[in-house]
Amino acid sequence: MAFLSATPIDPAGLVGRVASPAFGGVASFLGLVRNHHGGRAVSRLEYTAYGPMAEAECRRIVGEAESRWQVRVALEHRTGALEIGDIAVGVAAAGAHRDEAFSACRYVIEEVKARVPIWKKEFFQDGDVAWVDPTSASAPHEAVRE
Amino acid sequence: MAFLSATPIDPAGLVGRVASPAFGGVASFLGLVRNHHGGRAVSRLEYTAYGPMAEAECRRIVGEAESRWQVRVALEHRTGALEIGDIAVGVAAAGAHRDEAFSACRYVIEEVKARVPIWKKEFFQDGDVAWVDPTSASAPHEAVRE
Amino acid sequence: MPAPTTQLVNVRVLLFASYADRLGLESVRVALPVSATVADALDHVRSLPGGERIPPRPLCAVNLAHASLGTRLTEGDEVALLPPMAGG
Amino acid sequence: MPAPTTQLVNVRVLLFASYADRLGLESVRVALPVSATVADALDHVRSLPGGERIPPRPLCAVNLAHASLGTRLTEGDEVALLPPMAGG
Repeated sequence: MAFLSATPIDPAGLVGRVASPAFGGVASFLGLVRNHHGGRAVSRLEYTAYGPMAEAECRRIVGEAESRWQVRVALEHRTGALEIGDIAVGVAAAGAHRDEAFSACRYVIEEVKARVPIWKKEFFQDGDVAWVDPTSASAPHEAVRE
Repeated sequence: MAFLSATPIDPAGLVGRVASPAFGGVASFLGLVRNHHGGRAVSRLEYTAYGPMAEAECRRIVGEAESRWQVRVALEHRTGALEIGDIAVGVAAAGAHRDEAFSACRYVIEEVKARVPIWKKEFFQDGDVAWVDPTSASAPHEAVRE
Repeated sequence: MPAPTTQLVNVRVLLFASYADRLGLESVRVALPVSATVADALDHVRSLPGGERIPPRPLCAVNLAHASLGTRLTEGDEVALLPPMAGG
Repeated sequence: MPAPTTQLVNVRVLLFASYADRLGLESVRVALPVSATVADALDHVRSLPGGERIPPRPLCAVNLAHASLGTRLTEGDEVALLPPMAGG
């Protein structure tokens, strides 16, 4: 199962992959492309990944969640060009109890953001293009053309 | 908008009701009918509600979440007869940040369980029928026919 | 027509799920003295046949909102006795 | 055929996103002394034109897993210099 997807993410498909008659709760998270960032209007964006490592890291993260909690996890992250409102990432975690489902879902999205080598180039409505740097509070973007 | 539904809950519909270009994250929770409870096999169940109060209480809970966090919340709870795997309750919370989305989603499902007057009658595979009493740890069910 | 002057408040008490099963009742009309509380309505229900099977301190609601046993009742109130909830 | 005896380890260093833009490079082959570490591969990249614009302690990976600057490199390793991640 690939974790990176060049085609739209189907939330119902994610839930369907983890739901089972033994599990009572499914917690999920969808990250959507926002129309603004740092107070500026965003028109679209592009995700680029270090593909083989991103796949490996996603697999490790899902494995960690599934061994730490009694859950089944599905994870998908988009690559390529996305429009406002598109789903950039989807996580679904099914568990016998909602506490486990929520904990696992949250764990996976946090680890994805921290560990999976994916980068985001934002195209602003004013014409600027910039790589997003979540670690830089003062200057959230680095202009692509400097 | 009614919070109680006698017809199947559509998770994509819940997400669609809260998603917006201003919100980057949607956390959601689906409660599914499990095939077991207290170690016994469940074949189906029925939800009954104090309808007008359940609607009012759901509205209050959603309002609380939407004033406590910068989120938009959708909530739906099934009534009537459900089969194993059916969605009993669905919550979706969209927020500018995932922390708020997760917090609001979790708040709503916890408050629904604690405050909304809905009761569940479980039909076991062995023929027993019982009202679920989540407050009774030792005897999780009260037999309907005593 | 002006509201009748009365020393009683008339309320309706609703029962649900296991409580309704225990009493074989879903709704009871009760006339209580003025300044009566939810606890008084509960006492009445618990005095009915099977009523001892309602716990002494159930969850209660008045007019579609959770209420304590000490809540004062007024004419026309809808009181509800709520078994442990099991939604979600 | 036995592996050739050599005093060098040959590794490939990958650059991504803003780092690739800064150097105008996505991949560099580097021959390093035996017992070289990720830090040595990084030093080489930072000595290239534009390389001073790679921070002194970037996130690094070796063979598709996160690695520290002190990780020892062996023949054929794939090293990656990773800008701050922005998935999700």
